[in-house]
Amino acid sequence: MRADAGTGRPDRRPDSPPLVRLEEVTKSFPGVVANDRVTFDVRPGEVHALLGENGAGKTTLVNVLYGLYRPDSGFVLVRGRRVTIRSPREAIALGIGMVHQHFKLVLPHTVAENAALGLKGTPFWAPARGVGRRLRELSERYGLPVDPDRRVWELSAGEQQRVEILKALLRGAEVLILDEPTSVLTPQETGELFKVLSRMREEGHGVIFISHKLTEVLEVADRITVMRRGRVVGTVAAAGADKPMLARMMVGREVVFRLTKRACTPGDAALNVEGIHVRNDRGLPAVRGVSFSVCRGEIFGIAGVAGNGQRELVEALAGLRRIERGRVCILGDDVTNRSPRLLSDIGVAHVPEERIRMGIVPGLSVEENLILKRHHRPPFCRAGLLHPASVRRFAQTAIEEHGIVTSNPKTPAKLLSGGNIQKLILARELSGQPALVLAAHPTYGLDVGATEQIRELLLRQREAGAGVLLVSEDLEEVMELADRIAVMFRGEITGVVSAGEAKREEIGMMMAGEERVRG
Amino acid sequence: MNMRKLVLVVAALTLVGLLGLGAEKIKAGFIYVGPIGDYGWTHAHDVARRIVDEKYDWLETVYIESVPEGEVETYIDQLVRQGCNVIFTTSFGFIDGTFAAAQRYPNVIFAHASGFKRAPNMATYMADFYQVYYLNGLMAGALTKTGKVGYVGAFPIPEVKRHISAFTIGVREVNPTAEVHVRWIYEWYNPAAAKEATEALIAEGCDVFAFTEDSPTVVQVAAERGLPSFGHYSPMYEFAPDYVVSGQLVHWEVIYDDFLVKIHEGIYTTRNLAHVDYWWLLAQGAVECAAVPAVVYCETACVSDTSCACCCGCCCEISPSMVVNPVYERALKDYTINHPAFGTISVYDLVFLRHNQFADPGITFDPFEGPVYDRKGNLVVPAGMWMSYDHLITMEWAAAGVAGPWPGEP
Amino acid sequence: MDLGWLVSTVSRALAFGVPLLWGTLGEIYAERSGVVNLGVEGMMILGAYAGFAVAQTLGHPGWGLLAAAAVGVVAAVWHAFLTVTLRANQYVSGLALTLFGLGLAGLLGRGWEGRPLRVPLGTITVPSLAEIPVLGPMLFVDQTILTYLGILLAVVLWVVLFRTRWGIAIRSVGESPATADSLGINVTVVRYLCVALGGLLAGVGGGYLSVAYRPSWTEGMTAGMGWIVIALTIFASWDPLQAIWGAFFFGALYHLSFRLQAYVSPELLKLMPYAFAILVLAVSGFGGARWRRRAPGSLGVPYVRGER
Amino acid sequence: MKRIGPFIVERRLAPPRHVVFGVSVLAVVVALLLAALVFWAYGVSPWRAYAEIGRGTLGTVDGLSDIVRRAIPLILCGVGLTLAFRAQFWNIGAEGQLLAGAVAASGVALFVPVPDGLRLPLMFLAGFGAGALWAVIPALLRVKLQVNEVISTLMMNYIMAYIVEWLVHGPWKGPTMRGFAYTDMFPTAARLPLIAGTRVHWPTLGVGVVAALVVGLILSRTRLGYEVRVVGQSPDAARYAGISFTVVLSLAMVISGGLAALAGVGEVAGIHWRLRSPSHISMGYGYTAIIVAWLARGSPIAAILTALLFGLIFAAGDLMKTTLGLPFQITGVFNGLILFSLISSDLLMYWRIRWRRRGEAWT
Repeated sequence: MRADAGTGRPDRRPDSPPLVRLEEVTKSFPGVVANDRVTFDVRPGEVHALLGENGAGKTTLVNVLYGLYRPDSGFVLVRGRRVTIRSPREAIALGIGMVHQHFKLVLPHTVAENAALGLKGTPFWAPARGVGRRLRELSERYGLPVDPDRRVWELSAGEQQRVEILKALLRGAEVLILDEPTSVLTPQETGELFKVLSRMREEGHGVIFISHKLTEVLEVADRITVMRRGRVVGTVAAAGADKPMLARMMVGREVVFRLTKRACTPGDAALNVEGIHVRNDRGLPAVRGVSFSVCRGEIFGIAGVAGNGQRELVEALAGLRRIERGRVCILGDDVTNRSPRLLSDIGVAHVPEERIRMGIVPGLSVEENLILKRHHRPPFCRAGLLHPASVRRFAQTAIEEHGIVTSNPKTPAKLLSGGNIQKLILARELSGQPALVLAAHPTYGLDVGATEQIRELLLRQREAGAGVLLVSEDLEEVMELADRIAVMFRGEITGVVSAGEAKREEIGMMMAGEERVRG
Repeated sequence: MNMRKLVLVVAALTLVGLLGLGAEKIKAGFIYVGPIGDYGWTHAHDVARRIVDEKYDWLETVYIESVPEGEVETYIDQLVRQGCNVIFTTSFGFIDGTFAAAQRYPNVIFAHASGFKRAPNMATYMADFYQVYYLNGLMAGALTKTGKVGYVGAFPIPEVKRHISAFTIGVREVNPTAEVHVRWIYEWYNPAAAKEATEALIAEGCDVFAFTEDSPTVVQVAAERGLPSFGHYSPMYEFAPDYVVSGQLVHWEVIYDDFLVKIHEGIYTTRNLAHVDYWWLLAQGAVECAAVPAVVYCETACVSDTSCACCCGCCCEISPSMVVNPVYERALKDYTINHPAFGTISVYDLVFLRHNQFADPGITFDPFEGPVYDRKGNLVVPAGMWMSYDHLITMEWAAAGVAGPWPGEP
Repeated sequence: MDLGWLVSTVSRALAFGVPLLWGTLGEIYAERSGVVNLGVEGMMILGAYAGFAVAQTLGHPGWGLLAAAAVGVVAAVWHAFLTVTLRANQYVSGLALTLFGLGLAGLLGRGWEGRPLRVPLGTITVPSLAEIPVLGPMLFVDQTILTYLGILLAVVLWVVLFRTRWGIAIRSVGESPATADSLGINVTVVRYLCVALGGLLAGVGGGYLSVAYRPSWTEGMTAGMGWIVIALTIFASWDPLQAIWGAFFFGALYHLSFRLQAYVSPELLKLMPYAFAILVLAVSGFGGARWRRRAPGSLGVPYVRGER
Repeated sequence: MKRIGPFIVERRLAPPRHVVFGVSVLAVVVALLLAALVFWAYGVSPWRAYAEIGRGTLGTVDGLSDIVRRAIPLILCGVGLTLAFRAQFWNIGAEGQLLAGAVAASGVALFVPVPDGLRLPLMFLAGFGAGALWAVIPALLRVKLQVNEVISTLMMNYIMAYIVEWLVHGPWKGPTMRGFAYTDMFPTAARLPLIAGTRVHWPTLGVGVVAALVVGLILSRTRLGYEVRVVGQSPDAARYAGISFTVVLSLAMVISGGLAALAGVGEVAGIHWRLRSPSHISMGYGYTAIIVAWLARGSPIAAILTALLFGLIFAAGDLMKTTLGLPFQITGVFNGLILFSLISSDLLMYWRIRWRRRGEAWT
């Protein structure tokens, strides 16, 4: 095992030869060049951050390194030798490990079984037992506590990430790629991860750290490479970099997220939630006794690390998930466990978290998607028959108003770009004066322009008197848009603060479940 | 004027047609419900077809196998188009289609096996086994030690019920306390079901077997356990030479021969068949009680698979039929009963005595000679009476001594 | 009720359950790797045909079973090619395989129809164990070697699936092929192998019918067993050990449909396995997510690398 | 994107209609070529075989009428299946639903006292109802208890076949059938009229064509059709839009099963005039209809054409048996081959092959 060999002095000389080097790598997909002549390397004993917005091509680049994609041109050098990496198996053999953004874990299996999967040198019989022993050794050495016999689906996101890191170490990874590792972690867990990373640095590993969060990158990295639209903007030493500089490189212009936001004039309650309990897909309690209210003309933000019950909460409020106990009132009416259709009919708009899987019907046309929620009501449907002319008229207006870029209203929705799909969903949901907007991660994965446009739209709804429930992992976004902020942790609301007096640290503690603030 | 001329021409043509039919070649089409490779009904018809085909120069035959019952008319159309002037349809289910086709093709002769609808150009024919089953029953009654005889039936239809009751009457005649246990497989041809049904009967203690099903399954399964059985339809002796006691064999060629020759000779025409109904039994030689058939046509290159198997190269000698397997001769001769009509008699002798009564053209005995009681105790045939043909072909009751399910029992 | 009933029912259940058991074990492996193969009926009938034809020609049942296995593998690899390589719809491909298999076997088997096999696979009596009262005649008499091999195989396959490296790979491919792929497991190869194993076992199951259970060739002799296998796979929760008793339970049902004819309408008894399959599925649908017998996570879904 | 020699192979997200059509035709042609191999292996010249088939089926009135007669049940079952398949509900149970229709129609024909004029309409109505009822069970099992519909519909085919067996052997056995397992003949008022000189029961044919048009309209122009498409394409979006799976799948299956059942009504009232053993009522029409619907790519109108194609294959199978002396099993082989080449061609539709442009890189 290579990890065992590297117990000598950590090698931190900046001029030591790189462990891996990607040279002039180009990779394109139909209609988009994801990587355009990208050169990137990582040396032993350093954390090299890859910074960029969503869609900048970071993940594609490391997928090339990990053998998931073949580059169209360019090549990869490992320890100075030119190699062709055809599959992850070959990448692993070359000492490259990767922790994907979406963990590659087999949920019903145990930790040890996951670790043993595809691992060279595991015993044929009872592989889990042998691997379990090695797992314990490694977790002690790197400070990654995890029980090998537990089923992965029982673990928290942080623990699952540890399993992924252990899997890579077990395979003798000298280079570890971490794709957006902190997106699922609480600030506290992030701190622990950073400790592990410095341990790895000391042991002589090279770490590629992918992120779009400036603070983290500055905190953990030795060098930072910034990517934008498939190209490398530049590589800088972390010691000499600061936030504005990185942000400029990342976005290509000065970033001023200054939304004109008038003072909040809260009206009557749009939504009242009283002590609701909801289970997740596995039947375990996910939302435990949550109560809050959202007024008309107010944006109520819910911050928190993903997987703490936000998804279940939103789905329950949209009528998609059964509420076991508690009560939900919208505009004063008890609508607990009413159907999604009834909720939509009384004015609940829902911008779902998974926009392609849930928000649109990929094979149906743009205009058909625009009437998804109201296809059963006049003017679109009378006596069971659809009315194509009204559909067309409505679609044309919506397409123009929201600037949805499509060649034709009959185009299948799946051919639209991500931003346009989200615009389509908002155009549909926000038409007809909703009383309550449930927006789950509305700007996730969108480019800056679309993000701004969508935030604008939400603010307009607030001004028009709708209550907006905004769930986002992006703390900046929540702090910027919301009038009040609640933090969810393990299915409970750990506290509610008003946006004006909120401090990052305080919210961070709440996200870790540390402190309860009455608000 | 014109009209009359037309009528005359048509009449003349019809006459020529009818005469021509008598003198010229006959092309006979056979429509089978199953594959010719089964070991029962369709196979037997096809063997018979080949025999008559070989025998007569003036006869040409074609066949179509595995015809679904609802599709028979389509195939009749095609056969007529190919020039067939005699068509045999060999399944009861073809009854409606054949009858309809007979109306549509008045110049074609039809014969339908096992049915009851006739027309001037449509006859019916059947070779029936109930006498043979009775003879087998006599032997089975003598051979059972447990007093339980097993019977695997295909479908609970009158034909099979008649056979089972005749068989049971035979069993009871020599063994008044024995029972015949019946299991149905609801298929004419399903070896797996036949096997499982036999196993079920064995598990119930049956030690002699008879059946109505188109495969030698029952014979083989019984033989594996060392139990005797009776073959059905085709000679099954070779499958278990030590265990096939006797069996029921059919000779459709006897009926086909008679029918086709009579057409050839102009006796049967498209106008006089409304009352032609072959119901041929032992006396006419259409069926036979034997483990191995008597006649083997060997000069005609292997007409029967079975004869091929036993005398390859087709240098067969004509052997007498094996009515009773010699292995069981001793046992049957040793089993004597006190018979009300014949006094003390061995079952072996009784079998031949009855056989001769059936084979006598005058037929002096019938298995269902009254008094016959069904198993519920009702008198179904009064003392001294025989059953009418209509009663025979519609009988639903079970003779006393039958045990097991009997769907449709009155 | 006397012991005789029990003895004969269990004994017959073992004999009739063998093809179900072999077929089910194979289907479990195929489905564990994420590929539904509705072509079991087709593979079994082809196996039955090939088994009979070869055993009859070469005069030894062993060759017949080998041929049955080989033919099953060929048919299954064809299914794998369509569904794994060409990513065709697994349900339709399986149905096509069944249609094709039934047709082809019937076509090729015409010459063999009805003829009994010269040298069937004999039954064995396990020495000394057969002497045990009740249990002896119940379990150790009148069975072919395939009964015991099948049970042994079930145990071996269970161990392989849950206690070896290969098992982890197979289950991972069925649950989450992307994960397995990212760790260097060749998803295509694993699926091909598992589907091929499924074909091999289904072929042997079919071969058993024509070489041992009812040593003759009959068109359509599998008579819907392939579909019972599909139901059994679910019934057994994709677990080889549970397949043992599932197969023998359905075997017992078939036997009882003849035993109980006097008391229950035979059609009712014959439709029981089918109704029972639906019933079991429905009952396991009650009781919420935790109780549900889970199908492999990506069952029926073709794997495309890098597809998002 | 892949490069093969001078070609570029690219994925496409939505194949245009002409590509779908072209690829489907290509698939059938490939299947015919494969079948030619089977003919050849059987010692029959493929040319002769196809010529005979062409002459015997398309060349005569009898042949043509036979194609249409065989196509009638396929149209009805196939059209119903397109609807179910559009909802991604894998109804493999058309065979059982067809039999359910046959049973209900026979019940009305034989045992329900109604005026003669109403008898046939009532038979169709009862048949539709029975098929719908039989088909709605798997829909509800799937929605309420997550029972895989492929399994449940498949198993229900066998169950219905045994029910028919039971009826003809037991309670419905015809008194005039001398103990054989058939019901009595239907009274004349319960028999469908035929096109003169053929065995085409035209009312059922009419119902089939109308059904195709109506289902086509349902899919494109009604709320139900819209919801069926949403449910089929994206179950999550359907849930999100508040579409009731219970209602949509039940209605789709009511129509799908009802239409399959009408095919059964047509068979017993137009061809058999009685209820008989299930394997003789349907020549596996319910299963063949799966291929019909699959080849029609979810379009009920196209299903009429594909049903006629399979009517032709059935008729050709009959012909091969009589004129070419080929065994009947060849039809099954044929159908299997077509299905195989169809599903393999699916992938083809999603790839575009074009010449490599100058300047595009080699790898």
